[in-house]
Amino acid sequence: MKRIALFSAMALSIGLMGCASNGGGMASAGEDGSTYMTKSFKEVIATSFQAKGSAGLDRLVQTEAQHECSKYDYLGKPLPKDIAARIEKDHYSKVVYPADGQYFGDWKAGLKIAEDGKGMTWNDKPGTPNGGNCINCHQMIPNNPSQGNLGPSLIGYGKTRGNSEQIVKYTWARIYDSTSFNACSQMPPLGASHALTQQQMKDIMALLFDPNSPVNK
Amino acid sequence: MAYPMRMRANIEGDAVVVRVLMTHPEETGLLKDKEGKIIPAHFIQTVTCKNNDKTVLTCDWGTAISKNPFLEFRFKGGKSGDKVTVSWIDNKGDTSTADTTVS
Amino acid sequence: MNQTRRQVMQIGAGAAALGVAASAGLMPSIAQAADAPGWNAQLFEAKSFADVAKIWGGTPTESTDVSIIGPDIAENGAVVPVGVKSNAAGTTALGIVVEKNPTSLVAQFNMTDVSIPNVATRIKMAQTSNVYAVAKVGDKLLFSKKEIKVTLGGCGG
Amino acid sequence: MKKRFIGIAISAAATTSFYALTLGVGLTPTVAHADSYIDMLNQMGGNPAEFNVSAGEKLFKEKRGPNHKSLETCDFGLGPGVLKGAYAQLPRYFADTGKVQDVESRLVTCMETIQGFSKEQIEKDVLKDPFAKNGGNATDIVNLAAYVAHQSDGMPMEVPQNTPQEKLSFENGKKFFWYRAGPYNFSCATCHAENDKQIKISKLPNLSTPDGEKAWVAATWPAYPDSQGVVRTLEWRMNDCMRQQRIAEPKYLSQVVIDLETYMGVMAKGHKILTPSFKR
Repeated sequence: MKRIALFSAMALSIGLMGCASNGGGMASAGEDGSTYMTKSFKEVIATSFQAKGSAGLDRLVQTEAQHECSKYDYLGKPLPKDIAARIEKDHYSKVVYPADGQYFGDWKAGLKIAEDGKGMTWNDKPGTPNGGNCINCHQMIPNNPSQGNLGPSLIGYGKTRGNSEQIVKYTWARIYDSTSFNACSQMPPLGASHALTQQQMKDIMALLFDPNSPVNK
Repeated sequence: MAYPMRMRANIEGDAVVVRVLMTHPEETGLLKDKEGKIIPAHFIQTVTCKNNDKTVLTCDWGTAISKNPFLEFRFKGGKSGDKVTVSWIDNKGDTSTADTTVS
Repeated sequence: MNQTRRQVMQIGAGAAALGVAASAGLMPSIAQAADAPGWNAQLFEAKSFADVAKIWGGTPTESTDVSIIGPDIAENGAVVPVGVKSNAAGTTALGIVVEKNPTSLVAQFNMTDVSIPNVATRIKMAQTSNVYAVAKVGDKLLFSKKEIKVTLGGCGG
Repeated sequence: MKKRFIGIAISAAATTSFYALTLGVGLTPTVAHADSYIDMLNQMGGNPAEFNVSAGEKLFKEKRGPNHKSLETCDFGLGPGVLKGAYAQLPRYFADTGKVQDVESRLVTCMETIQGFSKEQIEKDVLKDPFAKNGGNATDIVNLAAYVAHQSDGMPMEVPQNTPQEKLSFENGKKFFWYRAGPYNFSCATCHAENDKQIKISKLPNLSTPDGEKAWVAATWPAYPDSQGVVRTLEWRMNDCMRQQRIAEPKYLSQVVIDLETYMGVMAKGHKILTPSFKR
């Protein structure tokens, strides 16, 4: 991910120290010596929000990955390799694969999920299925002008990659928690966050791999 | 119900260009409200545009004019100080009229 | 407008329009109240450019004398800016027609001897469609068309 | 409201029109995005939010509250009653409140100090439900903000960075810009840190640097987003971004929103204000 330091002068004077290796939540983050989680910034976060709908105040509490990525992005520096590797390993170890070994559902259902941008906001009803938000950021369907480009194009995904066990499991893990491969991935961890059910993930997998899916046409 | 309008009429070359912004819900009659009840159609049907007492343009509109309608039109023979008047009638018989001076 | 005039209109143009709509087997959804004098309900119930043209009484011919401008892609079908213009001498009316709207005619602009056939407005589009600028010139209907894609922008959430 | 009925470009040349601009410039985008749609609406003019500016002016000049006073002596940073250019320099630090305030926050201050509204009354009438429903009627505070902002229309954005408080507001805004949180792992930067990015068809401003693509978007609020059918302020934009970020709701006039406005205002430095503008 390419990020540009805003005002490099501001970032210069900052002394970095080692970071909390576990948890990394708001409470402990300020004590790591960085000028990111200052007392005043923590206060801004602590006083500015209110819970609404399903979106509670706990949603402001950062995971270790979120904290480290935010901090280094703000500083305009790359995340140190050792921290990145530790985060990725940790997340990868927590990926849950389908117990029945079945990775593919219905690509037609997957298409609907991919096009659906709803889910987990404070005005979405809890209990209703969430969307996958896929085409918000990825091109998936040929000749649809309204697809995003924050993520890479997925057009022809299965056709160009085949369906070896390795690529199938990798793809599942990517959707489940992209942080497993890139500590500061911009992609939401759709499985780990329980945004999508296993069945919904299988439907999206079918959309990506099925030769009859528009992705591979 | 009040339906304010905003208008401007400017001489551009040999034409008077009039730009009118109206307030109107422009309901198509095809949409439902939160309770699932059809929102009745409510839209402007005719617009009459005059320069002093002379009609310069009339419009017939259906339901596909956007909410808070905008109209830009032009006519010849106007001069600075003329009074341009725009008035409309909607399908419920409501009306609104506004005028402005050509500058 | 006062009640009396409203009632008069109801049994005038409105009632006539209702009759037309009913005989055509259409839901008179937009013609049930008091239509404004001169407003042609039948025209605004037409479901295609061809039907609109039939009521106008002419065979449409594509012409470079007529032009239409609008965005290639509209991020919101509820508000689409469109301008129509005719360079043909003797243009008596301009029309905006959206082929794939539930009813096709959006607006008709009736010219006088001092009008310049060059108008702009904002229209609603139900979906991606050809949009026609039509000019009535004598007994001819000249048009040009432009496809405007309607697609929802934003996150959709 | 004084001048602009039609968009930025048109007012520049009397003979130019919607046609000349659009036909002249050519409207075939090489990349499939919809900026030309918004540009066309802005060029065409006739923004429905102009009615909100008028409504805001009426409210602003009306004697209201226990003190039966108008807001005409309200100080938006350039002295009591000076509106021209004031919005271009908001948010800014105000010594009397000891806070960095945006236009709505300052309006609330003046409603308290000048008009004599009680905190409870303001909580109930202003803070509790500041954002109109989609397609509804804008609230008083938003109409007032639209009016005050419009008095800086056409002027360059100059959000000040003179006091320690203003600098801190910028810095905390920048920090929050990069702050990832929530189940989707999103920060503002997820969508707004690179050029040439879009969500579906909608172009995204790059707010990570003043040189970023459309980093000046703060200069286009308050605006009339077609998808909303009602005038909206930057406070609303921050609120709705955080909704889609899947985090908790920022309180109205909260520090995080004001800090982000300061950050975005500085990103827009020098950019000519266009308000009310059209948005998607």
